[in-house]
Amino acid sequence: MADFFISIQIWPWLAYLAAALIQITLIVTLVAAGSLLFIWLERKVSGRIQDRLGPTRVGGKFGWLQTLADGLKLLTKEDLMPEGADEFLFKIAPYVSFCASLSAFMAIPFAGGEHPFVALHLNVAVFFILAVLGLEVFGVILAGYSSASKWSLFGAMREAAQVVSYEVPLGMCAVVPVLLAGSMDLVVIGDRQAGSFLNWYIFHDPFTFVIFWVYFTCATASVNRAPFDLAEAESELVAGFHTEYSGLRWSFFFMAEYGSMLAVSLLASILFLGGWHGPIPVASFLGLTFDHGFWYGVAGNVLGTANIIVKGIIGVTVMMWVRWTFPRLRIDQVITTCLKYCVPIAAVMFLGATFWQYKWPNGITGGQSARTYSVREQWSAPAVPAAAKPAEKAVKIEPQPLTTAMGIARTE
Amino acid sequence: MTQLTLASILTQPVGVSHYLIVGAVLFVCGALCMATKRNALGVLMGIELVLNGANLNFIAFGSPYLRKASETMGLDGQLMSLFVIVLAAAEAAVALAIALNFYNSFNTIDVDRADQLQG
Amino acid sequence: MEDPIYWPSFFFLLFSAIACAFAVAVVVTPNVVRMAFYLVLSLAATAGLFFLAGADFVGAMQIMIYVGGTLVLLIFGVMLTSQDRFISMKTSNFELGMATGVGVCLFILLAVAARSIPEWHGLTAQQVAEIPLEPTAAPLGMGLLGARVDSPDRSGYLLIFEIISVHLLVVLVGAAYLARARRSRSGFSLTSDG
Amino acid sequence: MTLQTLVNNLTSDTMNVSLPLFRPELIICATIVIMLIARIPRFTSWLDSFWLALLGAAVAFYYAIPAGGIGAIGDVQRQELFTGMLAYDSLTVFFRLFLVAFAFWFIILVRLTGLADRQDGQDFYTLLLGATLGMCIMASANHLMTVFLGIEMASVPSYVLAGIIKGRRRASEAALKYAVYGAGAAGVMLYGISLLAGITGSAHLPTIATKLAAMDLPALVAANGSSTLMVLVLAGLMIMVGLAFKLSAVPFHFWCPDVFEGAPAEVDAFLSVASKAAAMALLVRVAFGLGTIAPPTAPPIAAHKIPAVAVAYQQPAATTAEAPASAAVAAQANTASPNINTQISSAALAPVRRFIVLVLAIVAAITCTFGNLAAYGQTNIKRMLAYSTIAHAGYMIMAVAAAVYLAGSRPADARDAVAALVFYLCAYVFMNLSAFAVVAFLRNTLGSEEIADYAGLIRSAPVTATAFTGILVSLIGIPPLVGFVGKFAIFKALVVAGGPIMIALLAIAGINTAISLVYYLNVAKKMCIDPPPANRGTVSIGVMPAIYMLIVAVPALVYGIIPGRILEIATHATQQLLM
Repeated sequence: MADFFISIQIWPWLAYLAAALIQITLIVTLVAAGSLLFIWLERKVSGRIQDRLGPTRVGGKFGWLQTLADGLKLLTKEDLMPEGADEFLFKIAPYVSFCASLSAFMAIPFAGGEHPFVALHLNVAVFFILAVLGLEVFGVILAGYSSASKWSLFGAMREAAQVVSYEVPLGMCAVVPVLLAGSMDLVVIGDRQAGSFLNWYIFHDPFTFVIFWVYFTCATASVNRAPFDLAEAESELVAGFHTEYSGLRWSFFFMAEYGSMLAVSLLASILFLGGWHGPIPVASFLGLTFDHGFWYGVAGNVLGTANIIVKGIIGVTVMMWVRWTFPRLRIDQVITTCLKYCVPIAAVMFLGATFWQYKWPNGITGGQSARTYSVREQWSAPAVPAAAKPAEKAVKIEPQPLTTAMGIARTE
Repeated sequence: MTQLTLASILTQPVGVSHYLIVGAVLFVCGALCMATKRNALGVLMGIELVLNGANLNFIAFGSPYLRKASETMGLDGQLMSLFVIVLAAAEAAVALAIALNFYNSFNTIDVDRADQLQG
Repeated sequence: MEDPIYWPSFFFLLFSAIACAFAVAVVVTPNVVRMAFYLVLSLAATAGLFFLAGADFVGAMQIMIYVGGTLVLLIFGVMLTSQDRFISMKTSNFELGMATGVGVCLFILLAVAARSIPEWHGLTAQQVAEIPLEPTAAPLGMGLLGARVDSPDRSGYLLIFEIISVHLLVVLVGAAYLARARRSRSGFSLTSDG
Repeated sequence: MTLQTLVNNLTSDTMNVSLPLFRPELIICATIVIMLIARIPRFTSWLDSFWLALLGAAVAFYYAIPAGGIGAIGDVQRQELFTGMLAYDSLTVFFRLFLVAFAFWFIILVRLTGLADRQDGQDFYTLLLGATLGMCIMASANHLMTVFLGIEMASVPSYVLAGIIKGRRRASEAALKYAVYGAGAAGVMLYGISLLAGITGSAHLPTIATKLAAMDLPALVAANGSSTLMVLVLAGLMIMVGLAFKLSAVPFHFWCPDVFEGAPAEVDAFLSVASKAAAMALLVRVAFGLGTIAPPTAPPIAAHKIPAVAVAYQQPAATTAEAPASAAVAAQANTASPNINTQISSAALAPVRRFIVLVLAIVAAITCTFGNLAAYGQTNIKRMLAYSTIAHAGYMIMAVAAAVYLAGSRPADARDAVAALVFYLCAYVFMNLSAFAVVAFLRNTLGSEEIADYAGLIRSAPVTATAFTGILVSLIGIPPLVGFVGKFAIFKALVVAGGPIMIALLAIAGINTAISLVYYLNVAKKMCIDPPPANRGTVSIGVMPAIYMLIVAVPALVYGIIPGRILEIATHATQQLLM
């Protein structure tokens, strides 16, 4: 986007700033509007599951303004802080959580192609997102510790143990699509799954099918959702780490939670569910690709963005469904699930997927041969003398150091 | 030496030496932490800072963007810092287990109270 | 249009200021949890510096393993061992002063050394722009498997990559041993504790 | 070179050269994993993991023996394994045999004393083998990363070993001190490594040496106040901090007495022998790696070093107009590689050697003197032996100083100096392993580790007391025992080296030997002359422990009288050290 601003002849720094501001606005809006929607959705889903209607009064038929009304109520609430709390940490904790959850969206692409819709096109986006989402735990820990309440502290301790454990299987699961695509760039991973839904990595082979569910379980645990919501287990710990929070600070934790739910769902849909590619390649039928022209591509990308957001919402809805269906696990069961089930299953499936990729690199349908992009092939290209080899060949793995990606380097 | 002025830093790319100075700050802070903190976990945090100072050096020496045409460490820098991160994690895990063990015996984590053995 | 400010340097200053300021804060604060929090910020800013130097994979790993793993572990330890609500242990002023003196001397030495070697000074913006962009993750992966695509004459890291897994296994066994509940030993007499 | 050839070379090099020569370490790794897996089906309930560990060590020892048997250590060809990460030469082979054999005997010891019983044995052996693995890597390190990795791999399990007795206050304190100081020293060392690697642009020790030689150091020294020199000195000193910690050299010795007192005596034996031997080997590697040009490697590896300018990966860069710095750098590194360019004389490295010798000499002199003086007032036998360990480290560092001093001018004599060190280490095994074994056995029967409680031991346990007295005499270095031969070899190396520094070291070593007489003989006197306390019952360490003690202690006498065999091995072991 910055290139576009530069092309209309303004100062580079202003161009970058403008591009950054637009992207920030879009992301913040998405997360904020998203959590408004999700809170409403959660109430509706839980209501239906419990055989009641959920909110109906505020804002017409579906009660869709209920969350906004709640938000206003939260804003007007008194900001309480327990006596004996560590003031600085208590105040900063919600923002830490919120920032971590929001930063993950920086690197999530919403559409691919030549001009991907992504704020920060990173070479190592998969691990960047997992890493940044992992930072959310600090907010929880600090909140729990600084509240000077034993319930909060218990919640924080559980959270720390849980998140550190679940990061291991989560990473192992995320490695599988990386392996299949031969890149850690989410744009590349998403675009490898173009075409029909048969090309999605979840259907690549039986191992990836299993590992998708492992990923979903671990992701649910890592964002602290039921049945893994031990940090806030309201039946035992009052409200866990946010027992002592009220008003706006409390709502920041809430937004962080819904933000990271959406983030892991989006990540799941990029890694396994084809990302911005629909089950049927409608966009390419209509000719909405960058091959036909810039604006055609943009139109296709807008379609893709809608696609991936729908997938993300579906993922979040499933998490809600799970929350209101399953009983909460005990802390030892949570750790057992991670160490005795998720890790071994993920490890075996990883090996299996590796083997499958080695044996049948074209996938189960054979339909991926045209798009297969394996590191192996690229690296072991036949020996061509240095000069004769076309230059584009080796640069295929999009080099994208952050300096340019952040839009701050190289005044071209 | 004139390059140290703020204006010149803002208009020119930084070099290895700037990174080294940041690394030196981290190193010295870590060393101070190790020397002055009485909490065993505080000492461990000091060690993490020292390791990070070294890591920053490795990254700076390996980066092609930061120094004149003389030889960089190439990928050696990144690879070594990667391993250092992993080794630091392993070391922290063991040190933490030992610290908890110490706490179980002494009911404190104050290293100055570790005076059963006169060095 | 000409841009007077070189932005990567601006971000370098920003990140390094955060890293250094919080590193100093780690030393100064007596509260252990705050120390950990400042350390998190300092190390995260260091990861930002890694990104700026073109080491994006290492930066991501720094956040993931160091900040997200090691430091959570440390804070976990702090919480397990805190008897008082907010443990803070103050060092004596004399000790702190002396250590600071030595530390400042050391820093000056290191800083002078860093500044005085001409090869370590930066390039011009023009030269930086001319350096071809190269991906980092794939060559790093090849390096871990032993093939150095950046310069074939250098050593590959296959051995370390593999043997470090054995090391991690041993270390985990050791940590698990220490963390396990104590049991009485039979037939093993020890001197009494003083 | 294209990527294909690069990968092919790597594969053939790894499969045909590196892995076969790395077999002992691989077997140790396999043993660790098997011990872990054996626990899952409760296999260990009917098979003690002791046997697994012992078998693993024995097999590793078998594979560590070079093709022509132990006597043929000298025939081993110097090679670089894993593309330069490890050096494989006669010294590597020797230290591998040494460490694995020590692990073997040590496993039997902990079994006999009951430290590693059926339930916890598996963890203990895992940690022990893991540390041994790290020490093997230390002994063959050829790259700054392997230096650091080896130290970490050897240290971190040792921290746990020091605190292996849970719930005992002193043990947990020892472990905490060891871990905190150890990690701090490693951090400082890493910072030094980063500076050294940064200024030379490489982390491969022989390449660093050639780079240093190319820097024209004598001119820099003459210029006086060069900043490059300052960085080098800083880096060298910081690396020395890490090494000194592992060597328990003054001023980084303070952990040693505390850890030795807090940890069980068996673990002390491990720390004082294996850990020290590995640290000595690493010191030799680093000092010789930086101070001399590495001798040429055997052909199989050299053949792989095909000159290469552009790799497939760099082709786009190479084809574009601006000549990429990295390709030029690669070419430059290639020509500077020691295999191609051996004519760089090691005279250019004289300043490096001078620096190393100076640092080592000062450290050695202080370490030796301090260890001996501090050992005086000790009442706890483990503390006393800890200070004795420090003092012995001083003697051994002297040998390294002499070797580096001689390395430039008289390679043969330098080799002899290292051979003296190797012999000393061999003697040291017999002395220290048996000393700590006796302490452990006596602790099990007497329930005490105080020197005062050993009074009159000769009457209730004559064999043990006699053996212990013999070991103490050997530690002093009095003739018919092996300690004398070792000390004599080192003194001889110092004399051969000549020069004021070496002669001063010789004098200090001589005075120290005289000092050490007192505190060793004090213990002997307590045991043999003082009357036993009235209330002591029978003191019997048991039959198996007695046999074990004799097996490890008797060689101290035998090899003292006929040292030829070990001397021969030591000479062979150091054969390929210099050009």
